[in-house]
Amino acid sequence: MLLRNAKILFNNPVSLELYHMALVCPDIAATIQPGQFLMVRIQDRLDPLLRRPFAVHRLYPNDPPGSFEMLYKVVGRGTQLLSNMLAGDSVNLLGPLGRGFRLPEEKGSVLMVAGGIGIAPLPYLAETIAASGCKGPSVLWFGGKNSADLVCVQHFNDLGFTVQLVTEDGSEGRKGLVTGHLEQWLTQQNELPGVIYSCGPYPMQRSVAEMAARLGISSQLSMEALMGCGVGACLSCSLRCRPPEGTQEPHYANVCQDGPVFDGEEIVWDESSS
Amino acid sequence: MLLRNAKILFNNPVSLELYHMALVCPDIAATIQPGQFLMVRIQDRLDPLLRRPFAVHRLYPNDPPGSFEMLYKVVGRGTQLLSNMLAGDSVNLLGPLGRGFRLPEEKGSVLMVAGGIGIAPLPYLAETIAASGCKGPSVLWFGGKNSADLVCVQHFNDLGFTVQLVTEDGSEGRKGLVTGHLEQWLTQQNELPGVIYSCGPYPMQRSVAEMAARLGISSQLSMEALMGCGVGACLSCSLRCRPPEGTQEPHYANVCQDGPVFDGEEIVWDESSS
Amino acid sequence: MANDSPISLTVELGPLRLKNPVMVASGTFGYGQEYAELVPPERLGAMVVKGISLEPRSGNPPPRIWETCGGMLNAIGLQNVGLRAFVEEKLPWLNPLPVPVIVNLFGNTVEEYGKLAAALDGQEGIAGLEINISCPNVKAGGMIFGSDPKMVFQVVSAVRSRTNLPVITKLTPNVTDITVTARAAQDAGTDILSLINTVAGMAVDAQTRQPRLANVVGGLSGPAIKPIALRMVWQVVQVSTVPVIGLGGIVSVEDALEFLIVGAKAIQVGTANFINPGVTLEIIDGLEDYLRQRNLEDINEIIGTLEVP
Amino acid sequence: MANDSPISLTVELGPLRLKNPVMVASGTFGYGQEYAELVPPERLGAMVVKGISLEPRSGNPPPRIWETCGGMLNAIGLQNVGLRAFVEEKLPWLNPLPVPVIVNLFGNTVEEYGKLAAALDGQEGIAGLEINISCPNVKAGGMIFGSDPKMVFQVVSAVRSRTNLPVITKLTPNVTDITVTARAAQDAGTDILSLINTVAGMAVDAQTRQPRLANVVGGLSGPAIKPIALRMVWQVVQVSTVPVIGLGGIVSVEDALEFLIVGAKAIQVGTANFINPGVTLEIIDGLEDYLRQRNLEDINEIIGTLEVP
Ligand SMILES: Cc1cc2nc3c(=O)[nH]c(=O)nc-3n(C[C@H](O)[C@H](O)[C@H](O)COP(=O)(O)OP(=O)(O)OC[C@H]3O[C@@H](n4cnc5c(N)ncnc54)[C@H](O)[C@@H]3O)c2cc1C
Ligand SMILES: Cc1cc2nc3c(=O)[nH]c(=O)nc-3n(C[C@H](O)[C@H](O)[C@H](O)COP(=O)(O)OP(=O)(O)OC[C@H]3O[C@@H](n4cnc5c(N)ncnc54)[C@H](O)[C@@H]3O)c2cc1C
Ligand SMILES: Cc1cc2nc3c(=O)[nH]c(=O)nc-3n(C[C@H](O)[C@H](O)[C@H](O)COP(=O)(O)O)c2cc1C
Ligand SMILES: Cc1cc2nc3c(=O)[nH]c(=O)nc-3n(C[C@H](O)[C@H](O)[C@H](O)COP(=O)(O)O)c2cc1C
Ligand code: FES
Ligand code: FES
Repeated sequence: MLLRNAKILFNNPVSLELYHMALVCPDIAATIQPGQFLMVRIQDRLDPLLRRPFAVHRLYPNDPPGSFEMLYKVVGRGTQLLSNMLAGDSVNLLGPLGRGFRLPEEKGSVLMVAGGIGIAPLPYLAETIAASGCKGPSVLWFGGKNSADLVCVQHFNDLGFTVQLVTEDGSEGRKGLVTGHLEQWLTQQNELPGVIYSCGPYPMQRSVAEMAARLGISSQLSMEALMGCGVGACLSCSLRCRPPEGTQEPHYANVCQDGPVFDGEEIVWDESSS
Repeated sequence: MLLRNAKILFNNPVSLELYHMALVCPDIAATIQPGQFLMVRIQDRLDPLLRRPFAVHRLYPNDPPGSFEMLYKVVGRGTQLLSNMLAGDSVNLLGPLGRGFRLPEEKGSVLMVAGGIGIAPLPYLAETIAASGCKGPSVLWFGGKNSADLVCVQHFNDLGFTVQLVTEDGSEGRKGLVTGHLEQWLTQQNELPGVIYSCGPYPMQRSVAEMAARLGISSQLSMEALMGCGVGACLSCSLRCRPPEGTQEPHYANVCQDGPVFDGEEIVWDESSS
Repeated sequence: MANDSPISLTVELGPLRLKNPVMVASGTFGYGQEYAELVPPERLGAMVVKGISLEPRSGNPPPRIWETCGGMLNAIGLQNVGLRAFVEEKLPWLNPLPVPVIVNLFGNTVEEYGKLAAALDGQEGIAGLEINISCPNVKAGGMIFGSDPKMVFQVVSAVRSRTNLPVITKLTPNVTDITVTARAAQDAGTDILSLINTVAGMAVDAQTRQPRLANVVGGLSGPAIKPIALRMVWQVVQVSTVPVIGLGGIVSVEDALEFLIVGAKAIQVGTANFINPGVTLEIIDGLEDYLRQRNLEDINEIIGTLEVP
Repeated sequence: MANDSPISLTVELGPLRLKNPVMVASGTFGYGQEYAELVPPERLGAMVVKGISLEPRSGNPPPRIWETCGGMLNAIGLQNVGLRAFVEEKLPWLNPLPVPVIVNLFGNTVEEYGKLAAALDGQEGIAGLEINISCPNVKAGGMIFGSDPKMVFQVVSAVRSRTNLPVITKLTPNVTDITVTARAAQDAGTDILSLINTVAGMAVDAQTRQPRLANVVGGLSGPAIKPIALRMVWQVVQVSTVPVIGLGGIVSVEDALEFLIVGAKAIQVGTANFINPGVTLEIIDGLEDYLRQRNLEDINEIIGTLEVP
């Protein structure tokens, strides 16, 4: 775990609410794994007070050395401030944090599912899997509210992924929710994927996990929670998980330390969609 | 009293700690008088919470129309943030506020005394007096810690002022405190000035007021106080003043409303140098 | 800005009917004149003026305020012109305004509170009295009236028995259990409760090792205290039989809505007036927009609708 | 960084001697392991670990935190591994560290506090106990122990009689007069007082009309509460005969100095660890610099030197 100031190389809007921010920080870039995250201090100020968690979107080991990119969505005060920052400014990073995705064990096929900004950690995962020599067919199911959400699709194409797009308003790809179309599609496949990697809103994650369980596929879900520290010290980022054998009490895992990536079967899903 | 967003034309360092910031705000520029001030909201944020008071340093009715300049010193969080702002950014202004300087009644001679950043409101006053047709000899006594404090002297020269410089470290002009040299000088003059205008730290203001009283000259002092509202609503900017006839209780004036310019004789000076 | 929609922001607080729930808090808006060029008083739900006492008070020596993270400390020391000057010099300006004017009052003794109430009862142009009980009781060695339920009861009773005007009791947050003082005020006949006053606080200059306030201790206000205020309003709303006015740290329409949602019938804006003098107008407009976006027509459909899991 | 100057930051808090006055606050530094890569525990004056109870506790459902202006609300619900797992799994790592480890503890009943103290008394690697009395007393219907001086006395007595370790009592700010609970703890034999714990607060999502915390009410910490904390420390220092540890909102060396100047013998840093994990090291270095700039050699020359006009 490192604490570093990192210079911003660029901070460009991709769509109305989405930004690419590239940062240089060689020693974090050298160690961070797909699915791990960083706690970003937006500026040297006390309002907003807390750091914000972000995944690494893509890693550029050589361009310049030790640089990487985040993809973020402007949703509130912190990300608003982030979007105002300029090339040459610095942000303060704490990381790498958490447990990332485990790479597929066999060289089977890989399915990724993304909902909206849930796409953020997947390109780095996809590249890492590709670099590990995985040759199986890879598919990305990517859902958004509308076409503006569906960014960096070309990149997945380049990595040999078949990309299936879904939008709630039908402005691009199939119309509806990604999980509905995905389930239909899965039941039509001769061969099921070896693993599902998924990142997106809670209800989507829940559907994916339940679908995976029904079909007997293992799922790895990158989960979100409100975070105080990001390192396991404050116990604020709880996610209800299956209790250890023999205990009855609800069991809460720390998303920041035990996750953010969880096996679908570990999670006890909540009725609310928080 | 107006509430306006004003665009920054430039925000340039003059010395290590001093900045010139030019703003465009025609309707404030049209009404503000020398010695009046503005409450500036540094940015659209809650930390720092309160507005900061600043004087108008110079007015440029035509360049571009409705623009003016502030001179400010970086002393804390608010002014630090101000110094980071760029041309094209906006600040929010509340003003014009308070009672400014009264112009000299007869066309006699004028003495101005400035200590450090106390120079800020005086160029606008000097220009206004010059424009009003005052022909008497004008003198500025200007003291600072060192030569870096002694800014915009040329401008006073151009307006026909005799400028006397004093620095605590002797790096420019006479060495010592401005009030010491000023008193010596005053006692050597054949004709005393009709009025003393003064702005600077509390102990300097006190010396000036007492000197003026001893010599029978009227003094107008621009005073500082911590301010909550700037408009007379919160009663935080108190300055102890002579109580109305017949009352015994301490009497506090509001610097923001009854001042910031006070007659030297009104003020009840405090032992502390706050 | 308000357009000709059928939206109603009218709220009823017992005997007090306001055209909208947005008031300005005592001590932060002077006597209304100071901000009148920017905030037409008639736009406000009500205006609470600076606290007055029987005799004029000169207040504390400066420095009287200090900025803190998200807040400010003040120790004005209750400086005010006194009852007579208020009635002779301020009231004539306030009287004709088409806005309910609430007079905030305080005394050094229970008797003083009663006398003030009696003196103001007859005056025209006053819509109600707000009792500031966050003041030292000189007879009880400077202990704060508002922290002792027995004293709260006495003060409120003294005011209640001397006026027919609506009586608001303004509670201090510097207590273990604010529902206890709320009940005491209620038992003594207050028509309305308002909360919170400032939270006692302090700051020091580490360079000079002197307190930032000449009075050493002052009252903390502003967004820093909002979570404390909201919690207390929610606590009081649950036990109170009289309407509650919520305040403390409100700077935006979202803040105002939080207080209304937990059950405040109206809100007051204090420190935020200094930062953004237009804030009350923005809140009033923002409440209308909030209702319109939800196809609601009446602010009362929002009040007290907190969904506790 | 510290150079080989003769400057001493050593402070003595009754039976507890610390090489510097900078501690980390319970619940904000885990068990020290979490930050060990960034903050070598041996640099700290002392480390207070997450509060433990007799039995493990799973804590509150999420959401458990919410950010506010200058602060954060938390309602972790005292989640902890319980006494046995603490002793078996955490203490072996903590024991060899060259830093005093203070165990923060809490119970549902007075008896539980006593049992915990007794169980920890024999353990190696514990430099002291900090009693968290900001917990609901299940026998008294969930009322907070720390707000009733009688209960404070009972809890502290129970702990005091079962341990020879230095006992710190951590006071809650949610009281009318903190000097009363401070005195109760002192009368019951606490060696040291620490204050403040979090201030009860609340936040609401105006869009969903739901509380931001599943538990509705939580504890406010961070710079927003610093003025409140400093005022309370100053009040307690004036009446207390035992040393006081100050905390609440400290994020910088200036903040730490304010607490020391009003008379705290040591300070704790809580929420600031989340924002800037290096903050404790910066404060330690900053205290040395402050002394050096003033040609002072001993931090005790600063403690309690507030100049009240
Ligand atoms: C492990 C992890 C990785 C993430 N990676 C990315 C990413 O790569 N790109 C991206 O755009 N977003 C990502 N998020 C979500 C991102 O952290 C939030 O969108 C961001 O914190 C919002 O901050 P704000 O100040 O703009 O919003 P506000 O709503 O103003 O924030 C208020 C508080 O809520 C928290 N918060 C709000 N939304 C979320 C959320 N969805 N998850 C966690 N905390 C939240 C904030 O951190 C803050 O404490 C990630 C979240 C987690 C937990
Ligand atoms: C009527 C008036 C006119 C002024 N005009 C100018 C000017 O033209 N140029 C200029 O450089 N300065 C001027 N000042 C002083 C200026 O307001 C302060 O330097 C500024 O507020 C400091 O803010 P800060 O956040 O940088 O300092 P901090 O010390 O961080 O501020 C903390 C608090 O103290 C207040 N404060 C600190 N110093 C002063 C001060 N000297 N006077 C009043 N409040 C203070 C701040 O407003 C803030 O509330 C004027 C002050 C007054 C009262
Ligand atoms: C400068 C100042 C003066 C105040 N004067 C009074 C007063 O005279 N009477 C009173 O009841 N409250 C007074 N208050 C308290 C406010 O009315 C309000 O209760 C408090 O500031 C919390 O609200 P806020 O956070 O919106 O400011 C004063 C507050 C400030 C900041
Ligand atoms: C997430 C979190 C968990 C906490 N857990 C405990 C605890 O277990 N025991 C305790 O006595 N105090 C606990 N506290 C209170 C802190 O120790 C401290 O008293 C408080 O946060 C004020 O200090 P700060 O403003 O520096 O954070 C906790 C605070 C936070 C923010
Ligand atoms: S964010 Fe602190 S434990 Fe996870
Ligand atoms: S600053 Fe508020 S009255 Fe002067």
